Amino acid sequence: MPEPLETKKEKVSLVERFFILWDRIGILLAFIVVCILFGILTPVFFNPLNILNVIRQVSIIGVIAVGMTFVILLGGIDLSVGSVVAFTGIIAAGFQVKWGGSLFLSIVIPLLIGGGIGFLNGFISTKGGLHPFIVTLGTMSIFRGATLLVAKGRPISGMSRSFRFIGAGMIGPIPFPVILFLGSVIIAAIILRRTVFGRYIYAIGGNEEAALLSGIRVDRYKISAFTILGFLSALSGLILTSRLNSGELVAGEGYELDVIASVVIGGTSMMGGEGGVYGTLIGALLIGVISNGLNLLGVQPYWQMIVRGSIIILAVLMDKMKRRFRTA
Amino acid sequence: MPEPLETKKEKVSLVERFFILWDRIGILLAFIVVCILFGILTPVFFNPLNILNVIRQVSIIGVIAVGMTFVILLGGIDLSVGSVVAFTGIIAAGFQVKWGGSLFLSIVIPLLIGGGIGFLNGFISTKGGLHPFIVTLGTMSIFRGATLLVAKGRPISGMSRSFRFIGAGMIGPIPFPVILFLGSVIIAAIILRRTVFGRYIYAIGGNEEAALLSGIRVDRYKISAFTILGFLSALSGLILTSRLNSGELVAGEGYELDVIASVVIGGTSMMGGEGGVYGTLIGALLIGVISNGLNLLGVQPYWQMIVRGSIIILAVLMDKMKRRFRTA
Amino acid sequence: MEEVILEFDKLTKKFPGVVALDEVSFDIFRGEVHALVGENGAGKSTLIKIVTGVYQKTSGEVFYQGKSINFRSPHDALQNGIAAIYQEFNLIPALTVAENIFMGHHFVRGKFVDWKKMEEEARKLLDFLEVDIDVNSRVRDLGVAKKQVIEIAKALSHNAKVLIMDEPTAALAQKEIKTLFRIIRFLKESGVTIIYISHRLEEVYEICDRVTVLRDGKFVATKPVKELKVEELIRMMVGREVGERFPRVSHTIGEEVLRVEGLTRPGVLENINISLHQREILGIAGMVGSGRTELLRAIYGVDPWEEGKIFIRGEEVKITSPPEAISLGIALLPEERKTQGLILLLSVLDNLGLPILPNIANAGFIDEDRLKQIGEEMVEAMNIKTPSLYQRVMYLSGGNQQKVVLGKWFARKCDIYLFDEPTRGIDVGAKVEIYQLMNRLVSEGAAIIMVSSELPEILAMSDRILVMREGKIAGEVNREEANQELILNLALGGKNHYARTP
Amino acid sequence: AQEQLTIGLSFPSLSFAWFAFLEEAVKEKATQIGGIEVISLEAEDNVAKQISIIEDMIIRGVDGVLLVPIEVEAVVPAVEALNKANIPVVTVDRRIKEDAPVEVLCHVGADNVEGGRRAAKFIVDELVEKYGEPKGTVIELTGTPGAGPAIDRSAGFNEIMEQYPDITIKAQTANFRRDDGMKVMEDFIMSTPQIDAVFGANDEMILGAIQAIEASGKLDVKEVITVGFDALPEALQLIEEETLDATIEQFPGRQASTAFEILVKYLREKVEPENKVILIEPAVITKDNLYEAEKSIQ
Ligand SMILES: Nc1ncnc2c1ncn2[C@@H]1O[C@H](COP(=O)(O)OP(=O)(O)OP(=O)(O)O)[C@@H](O)[C@H]1O
Ligand SMILES: Nc1ncnc2c1ncn2[C@@H]1O[C@H](COP(=O)(O)OP(=O)(O)OP(=O)(O)O)[C@@H](O)[C@H]1O
Ligand SMILES: [Mg+2]
Ligand SMILES: [Mg+2]
Repeated sequence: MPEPLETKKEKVSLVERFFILWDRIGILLAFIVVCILFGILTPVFFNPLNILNVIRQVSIIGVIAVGMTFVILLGGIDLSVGSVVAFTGIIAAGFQVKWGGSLFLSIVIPLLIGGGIGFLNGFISTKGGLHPFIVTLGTMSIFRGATLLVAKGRPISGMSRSFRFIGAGMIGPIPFPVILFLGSVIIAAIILRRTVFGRYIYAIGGNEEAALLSGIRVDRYKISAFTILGFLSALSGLILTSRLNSGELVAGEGYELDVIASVVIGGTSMMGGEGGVYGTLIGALLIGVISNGLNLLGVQPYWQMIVRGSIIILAVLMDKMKRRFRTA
Repeated sequence: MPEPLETKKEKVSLVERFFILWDRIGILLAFIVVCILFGILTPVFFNPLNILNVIRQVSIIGVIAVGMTFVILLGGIDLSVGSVVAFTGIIAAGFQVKWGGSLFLSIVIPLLIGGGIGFLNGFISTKGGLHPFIVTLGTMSIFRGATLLVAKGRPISGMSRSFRFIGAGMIGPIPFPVILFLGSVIIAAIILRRTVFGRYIYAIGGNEEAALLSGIRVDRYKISAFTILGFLSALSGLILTSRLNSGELVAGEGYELDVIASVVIGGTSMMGGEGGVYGTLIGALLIGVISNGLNLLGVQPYWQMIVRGSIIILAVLMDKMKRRFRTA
Repeated sequence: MEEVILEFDKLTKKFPGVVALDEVSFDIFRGEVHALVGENGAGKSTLIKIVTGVYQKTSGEVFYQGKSINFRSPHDALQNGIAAIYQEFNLIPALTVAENIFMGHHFVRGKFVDWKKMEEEARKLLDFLEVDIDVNSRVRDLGVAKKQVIEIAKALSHNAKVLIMDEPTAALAQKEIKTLFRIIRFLKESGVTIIYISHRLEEVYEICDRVTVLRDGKFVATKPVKELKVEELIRMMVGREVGERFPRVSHTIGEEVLRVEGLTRPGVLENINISLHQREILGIAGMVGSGRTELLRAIYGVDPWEEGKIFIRGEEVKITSPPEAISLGIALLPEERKTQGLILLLSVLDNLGLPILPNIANAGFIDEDRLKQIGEEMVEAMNIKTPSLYQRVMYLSGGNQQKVVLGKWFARKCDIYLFDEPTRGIDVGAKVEIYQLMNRLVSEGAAIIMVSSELPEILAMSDRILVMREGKIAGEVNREEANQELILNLALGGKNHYARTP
Repeated sequence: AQEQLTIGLSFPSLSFAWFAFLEEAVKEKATQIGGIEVISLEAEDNVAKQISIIEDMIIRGVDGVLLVPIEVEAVVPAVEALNKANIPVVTVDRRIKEDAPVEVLCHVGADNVEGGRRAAKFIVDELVEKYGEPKGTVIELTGTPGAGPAIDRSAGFNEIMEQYPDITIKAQTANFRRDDGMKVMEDFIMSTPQIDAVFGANDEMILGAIQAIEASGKLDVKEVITVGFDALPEALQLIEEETLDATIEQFPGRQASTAFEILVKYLREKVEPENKVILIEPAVITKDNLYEAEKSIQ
């Protein structure tokens, strides 16, 4: 999406800026409404502690969703993220506990592996001409199996104090995962909006053939996007493993749906070419807030599922409505 | 996909027919190779009993995949199928066991509900202008919750003899679910290839705007496709409930992935407009055969995951390769 | 007294930031061929899309056969006997020609599609249009011209009372246009009303009875064609005097920059030899499907070819992808703007910047000011009508979109430009500007290959003309000796030019 | 008047009936005692989600937490947080890792490893009865790979079985699901000529397997030794009908209500439990001792 905010470079008032943002991040309105509702129903919701709490909870999915934004903008998809979380988590735990690795190794190696798996996904799907759905369905299964194999079917626990900082540490009052998450959102936003790489992601997602004819090395960018996603999935794996103080075998199962949902709720088109990472931030927060709010309210499990599903649909509908009113 | 088979209407020899089929159903070659491999590794694989066994196992996913073919051909997607399976299964079981319903009611009402949920998915996504991914993500959650609510957290078991025929009955040597599955494949194939409805599905999936400008009432067809899918998901729910002799709460969890995979492996494009239901048949069989073969071989669970993922990727790659050779 | 079939009364259509139609009032008689002309972005396509229910009007009225209408969808319009050929293709690439022609009203027997009947009828229609297209081939395998013919057949298949044609000839060559006109006359005889939009004013004079001029969304005038001189018509459209239609400046040809030797792609291209020099415009003429597009794509590395050699500035090169071609200083302007030329979702600025981004970036970061400056220059130079640089190109009029595709490559300096139908859909005034830009490129040392189906353009702008036929170079004509007959003769080869060697 | 209490109950998933019983037992107990609001939240079998739920409970300010951990180790950070917030926690069914540096008021549970052992012993005894010696082919349907109970039950089961070299174990996962249990069993029936016994690491899987056996026309359910786990009403019903031979009962209701009582007592009367760990012995339920089962069909 073109970014009127930055590119116009004319002075815009704060109010205007807000409205531009509002427009760009469609779901914002719905998000605010949901928050206000929860705030009314259960005052503790707006407690700063709770707010940090929610963002921290969201960060595990959120970090991956940032990477998924790149891939979906390209018109792709990645189902293997959950398996990458588990696999890199186990590797990190392994280096921490079993293979006597240093803090450095148990962070760097999982990140490299994550990036490597992402690269593989991108490489097979572009060079083999396969839809990433199939390729990542395959790697999803492969790396879930690999996780169990490496761990010999048992979780690996007992991380070092320093490693635990990644998921459980605080910088001042702010949990470290929150910093990682928001940091990756900001970096991704800058990449998408200000760099050639980012612009080409939009171009390829918008019309691959035209992008190719314009001289863009489409394959290279696609592979890069998958690599970024793999890397961020590994980062999420580190956060999770560190938070749980344990490399879990079932970690990340079903994450792909939550992650893709965050991106799509945030307004990025499944067809590619449209959207952005701020939307993803709101999308991920919305999902997190719904579940947090319902927990605070003590809504019964069955009803939680029903309410959650309904809020998601209503929220995106509201976004659409708003747009309709505006253009009318 | 245009159907040279039908349209040419000249006499074609059996051999030619086979090659045409081969070409249309790309994955066929890979499927045959996988089957032969398993046949060599474990002779019992080609036992007619085992073959019927596999098809029967596949039929639960397969029936849904037939419906999903319509939706994916339109460029849509449906994540709620698993929840529909569970919900309609519980309703059927409820009518069988608790609410003293007749065989008739416990079949017809779930089918109507399934169709209704499908209609709802289609209606909200077309009229609300929302991507079906989000809408069905919502209904997936809603009807999973509704299932638990209706069943109060317990499976409902103890079906009548006649109801059990749906999933466990035999007609001659052929299990009834197999007949339902293959029957729905054939009907769907006829609809897709020979009726106006089917042709419009391809047209809309191929270029929605063009279809609209050609005077096709796009929304109507989209809603119908979702309704068909909902109906077939309910049929699958009936088969499963009948086979298990129990309405299960976790029934259908994760089915969406297997179902979509069957369709996509079968060569239907995620972008819509290209593919067909025979491909889906092969895709579903391939997935079923892999798991059956690995079980027969007694491959360990961890390795199964790794091998299954690899075979899926290799199979679709092989399909691509074959096409490359042919056009070269 | 003529009977009015369609009447527009203060018809207004507003898009965010744009008034596309501003209280337009005029009427159309039953059985006439009514031309609708105006600059790019004047509102022609918008007007017809309101008639067919694609857009909803903002205010005003449309009367059809005396009744006020407000169709909600093209379906309604078709039901009421109004069919249209839209400016952009609306075909389903994966389906066959026959199916595309009868899309939306398949023949059925009982519950099932009657393929045989449909193919037969499709074949009849195509015969009527005098083209040889296999009704069972898929639309995606066809070139632009054939697609255009399919669109025409599709519109004819409805037996409509009112047939609207938005630039039906933009992609057609002489021969097909002749056939089209014959058909239009035939339809007119049988009482069909035709609304005809075109930027080729000769056509308006040849086929139309009355002409309505729009400018900036406003009605200018409706006149019988006979009472209107071309100069006057152009002045009404553009609002000013347009100088020479083909402003050519002569330039001294330099050394050879591109040589193609024996390029062959079985069934498509056969033994092509080309030599292109600095400061030269090489025109390529030919009939539909003669392989001109394929030739440009082969040079650019999009499609693979089997035999032959390509030399750039004397050195043999192997180009296997567009990025490689670009790094060698070659640019291609593809023939289909919507699918090959533009990223519709992106803004005008982003599209214009696409090929040049790496050149104006520091460490990967885009120099936004520089980009904006280039964008403004291009919009100015090409006279692109857009509310802002940040408007998505999907909301521009067809002609303005084409200008963006052109601007994309004008913005980036290349040595060799391959232009495939560069002025497709561009209005008279803007064409002149584009020719001037081409002149400037050439005078700065570039070389251009221009494929065009518009013979006057080829004749006026080229230094040399190659004529292609059935994938071969049928002949080369010098600028001095070139004329319509000679080129047509070469292109047709004296026999049925559609016959393709199997 | 009694102090009004809010107690949080966090457990893995409501999609499994076993937990539904557990939840029900807690709620019954709560009404029985009176003045207590129970907030029960399921974690959809997702460890990270369970931690989030406990965090949310802390924020909401519950007085005590009844916790059924999804995983022994991974839930430790959440318990740490509870300790920090001074909220007492009682673990039920599954124990958190023993040397973890956290305070748990009490653990009430059964031992999955022991349950696995007992199932194995039962099968061995039956095989001996059948053949006169411990031999034969036994199918083990294991739970979701990597899940805690799956690991423990299989570990206990195999610990015993390893002692008998003449018993062949063929294991495959059926993900704790009935449909997978049926499917995997169907494949075993194809590949394995002689099947003497089947152990399902939960009742769902064994119930599915029984459907497969019944439909096969090759094996007789009454002949094959079948053992499940969890003592669901359906399983008990089948034991009654002699289709299923045994299931392992871990008394979810007793566990839950005991744990709940301990927690409430501590909160209301500041009474610490006498034992930090209360283990309820898993029982092998067969037709002979059906009455021992909690949900037995009276
Ligand atoms: N969907 C839309 N949204 C916003 N603006 C639009 C839209 N469609 C057209 N416009 C604007 O309306 C004006 C009229 O466009 P229209 O397509 O009718 O022009 P035209 O006369 O057909 O031009 P051309 O000769 O280039 O095809 C243009 O300025 C165009 O940018
Ligand atoms: N992908 C393809 N598969 C099969 N045939 C093709 C394919 N692309 C083009 N052709 C055929 O190759 C021939 C050359 O087409 P091309 O588009 O190059 O012609 P052209 O001279 O540019 O004419 P125009 O663009 O005006 O149609 C045409 O007959 C076309 O149908
Ligand atoms: Mg137009
Ligand atoms: Mg061409």
